[in-house]
Amino acid sequence: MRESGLRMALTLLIIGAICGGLLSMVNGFTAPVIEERAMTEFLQALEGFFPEVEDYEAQEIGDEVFYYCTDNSGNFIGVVGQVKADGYGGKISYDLAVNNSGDIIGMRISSHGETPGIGDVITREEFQSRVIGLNYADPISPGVDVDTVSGATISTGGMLSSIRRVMDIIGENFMTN
Amino acid sequence: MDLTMSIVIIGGLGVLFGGLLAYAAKRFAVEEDPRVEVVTDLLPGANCGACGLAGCSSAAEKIVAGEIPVDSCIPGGKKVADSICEVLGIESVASGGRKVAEIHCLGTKDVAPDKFDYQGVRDCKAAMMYSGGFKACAYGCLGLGTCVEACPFEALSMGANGLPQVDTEKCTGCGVCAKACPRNVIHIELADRKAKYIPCNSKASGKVVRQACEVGCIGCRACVKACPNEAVTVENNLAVINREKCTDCGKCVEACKRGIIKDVGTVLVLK
Amino acid sequence: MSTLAQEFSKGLLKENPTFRLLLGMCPTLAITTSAFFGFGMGVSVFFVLLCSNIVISVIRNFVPDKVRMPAYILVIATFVTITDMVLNAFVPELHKALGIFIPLIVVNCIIMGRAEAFARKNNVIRSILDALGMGVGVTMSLTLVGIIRELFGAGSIFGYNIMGTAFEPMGVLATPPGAFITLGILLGLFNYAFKRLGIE
Amino acid sequence: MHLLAIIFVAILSNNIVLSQFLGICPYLGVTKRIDTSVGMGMAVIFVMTMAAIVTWVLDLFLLQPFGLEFLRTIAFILVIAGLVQLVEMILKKTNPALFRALGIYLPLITTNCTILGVALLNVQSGHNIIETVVYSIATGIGFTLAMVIMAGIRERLELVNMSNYLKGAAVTLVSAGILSLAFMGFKGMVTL
Repeated sequence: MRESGLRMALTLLIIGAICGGLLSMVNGFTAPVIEERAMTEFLQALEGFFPEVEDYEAQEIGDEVFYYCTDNSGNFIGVVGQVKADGYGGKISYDLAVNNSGDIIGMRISSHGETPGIGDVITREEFQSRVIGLNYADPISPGVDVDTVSGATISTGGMLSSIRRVMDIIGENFMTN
Repeated sequence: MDLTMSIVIIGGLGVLFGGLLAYAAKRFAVEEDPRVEVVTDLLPGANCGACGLAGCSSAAEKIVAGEIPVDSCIPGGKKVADSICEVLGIESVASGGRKVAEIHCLGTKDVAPDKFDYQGVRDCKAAMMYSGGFKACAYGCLGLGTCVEACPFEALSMGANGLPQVDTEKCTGCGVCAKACPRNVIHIELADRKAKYIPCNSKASGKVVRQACEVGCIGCRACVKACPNEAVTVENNLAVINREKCTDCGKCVEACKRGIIKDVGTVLVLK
Repeated sequence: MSTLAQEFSKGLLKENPTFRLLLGMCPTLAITTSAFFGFGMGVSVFFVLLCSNIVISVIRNFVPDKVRMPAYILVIATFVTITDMVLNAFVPELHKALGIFIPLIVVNCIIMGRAEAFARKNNVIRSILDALGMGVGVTMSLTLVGIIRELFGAGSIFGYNIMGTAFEPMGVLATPPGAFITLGILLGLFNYAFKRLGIE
Repeated sequence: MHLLAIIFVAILSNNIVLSQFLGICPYLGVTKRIDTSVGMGMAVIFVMTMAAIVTWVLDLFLLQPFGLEFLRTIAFILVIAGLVQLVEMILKKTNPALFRALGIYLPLITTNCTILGVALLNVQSGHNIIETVVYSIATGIGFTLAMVIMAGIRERLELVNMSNYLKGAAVTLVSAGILSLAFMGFKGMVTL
């Protein structure tokens, strides 16, 4: 087993190539499955907000994606934004649904790092009900118009300021009529 | 497309690092004597420092370079010294025989009372900070087990009487306990030798010892007179037996008024 | 050379990677917030350990010593990425919970430890047995910690509510300090148990 | 301002050892003494930053253009292992004194979760090059801070008379838990 440099480089090349090839093959099988599952998951969420949604068109604003939803007769029924907020335990990513007249009709937290038992109140009705029904024109400043949940001020405050930001975006881009 | 690209990238990275490592192996090759690694494996690896070096690997380097004697690894003893000689191809030197730790104190709680009740950290060095230790005798063993903690070979254990006991099988004579003991009660002596020794460490005058301890040497010189081959001398109120001259005749044991002279190697299980 | 049976059984108790060799502490602390996650992580580590032990013991004579580390890491990383992809495709809920700790199985001390300490020196059969023993040992330990943290942290095991509604769950167990303290006490108990069972 | 927030979060509120659970194996092993912890900490900061930069560049120019995100783990760990071994060889030859102080930790660092963890976190949270460097250095400092504090605690623990079932890793983990509780106090102060 000569320890020559060539042999060392060659060994790593062979092992590297085999590993690389194997991985991309496996990825070939799994990637479509992952893609397709993520899509169905999002579609279900979309139908949760707008049962009669037929088609949607994705639009990227900043680093967030907004889905412009239309029903089977093609008229605009609402917008769903995949957006992020700053929480106590880091980024919270969630979907916010606004109907065509600009009222919030629902939201779904997709991932968060809030402290279990305290910060995760944002996933429950108790917090979300405070925001449902608000129009994009209404002011939402934490603690003034919509009070934060005591004990989880950072999480809920973060969510409220992010919702305010998202509502402004939706207001400008989609509420043109 | 994915397949070829991933093979190229990972394979490429592999060959890049393979080449770099090969080049580095040549360019930055440090001439290291392969025997050093072999000798390091032979050494016990307790990094006890008995050979006076930081650890076994540096000791191995010095042994292979010949800067320190082959048998300088005391815990290793003859067995390790011989195997190193085989590796280095030099004839095995007669090493001085096995050395073992010896506790030079018999002062248990009932025979050597305390000056005050010490409630501090259970560590001899810490106890020494409180006016030199809670024991009436200023030289005796405090029995808080610093040596037991320090021993890398777990050869020391705390006896029921509050004094440490040496397991002569496990003890390799590395001397870590002797260094750890703030009162130098532990001495590293040759183990298998027929002789007597005086298990006391007190340099105080006879009058002081009488108050401090019932089994302390008061320097009365009875043993010095009794010994037929002048093996016993008294240095600052403490009788010491010279092991070369001592013929293990036992005359001093009878002469000693306090009966504290013991055989070398006896594990002192006291009353 | 210990017998084949010993090769397997040592991984379960005598040399249990988590409680005796103190390997793989990072995932043990991080994802055992529930028994299912603990079990899922245990099985993934088990799968990667088994495959990498086999491959490493097969190629151990061809790999020059200087590049031993990168070569083994390549093999382990391949199996980890495969596990990552398979979990992402078929068990998404587990994949989301384990998150960054799946890629970190590559540097998990158990696998690298077993590869270096064992697979490099023994033939394939012994390596397989060692991987089986260690793998089962890890899965048991992770599931055990998961059960304890879920039982007291959320009053349920594998999601089934055990402690009834009156039980006020100790939320702290789901947080990082809870993980450290639970594992610390468990280690103490295991040391005590091993001492009593006389397993040195 | 954003960089300051990254530094604060990386060192205190989201400390890589105490709240992300990365690098626990060396954490239990090396924190027996303060000087070994500092030595390890310095080595980790150096390797972590170097690895983060190289992996970030690799990801930008090699993986992202071809959409091979799934190769991230394998490519990163290969680069890290190769780099660490290279650094070890170069250090051993050019600066033996530094090698004796830091070198012994290098093989330990290859299998250290923090290095790969930070490399992946940098890329996953879409940091640009400056943020990557700042985040890596800050995380390294956070790691060293946690280790030195723990080493200080453990050196005092040696003198405490406790049952020897708890000695060693068990008591370290429990005190790390309390330390992590303290660090949780910083959590809400600054958000990224």
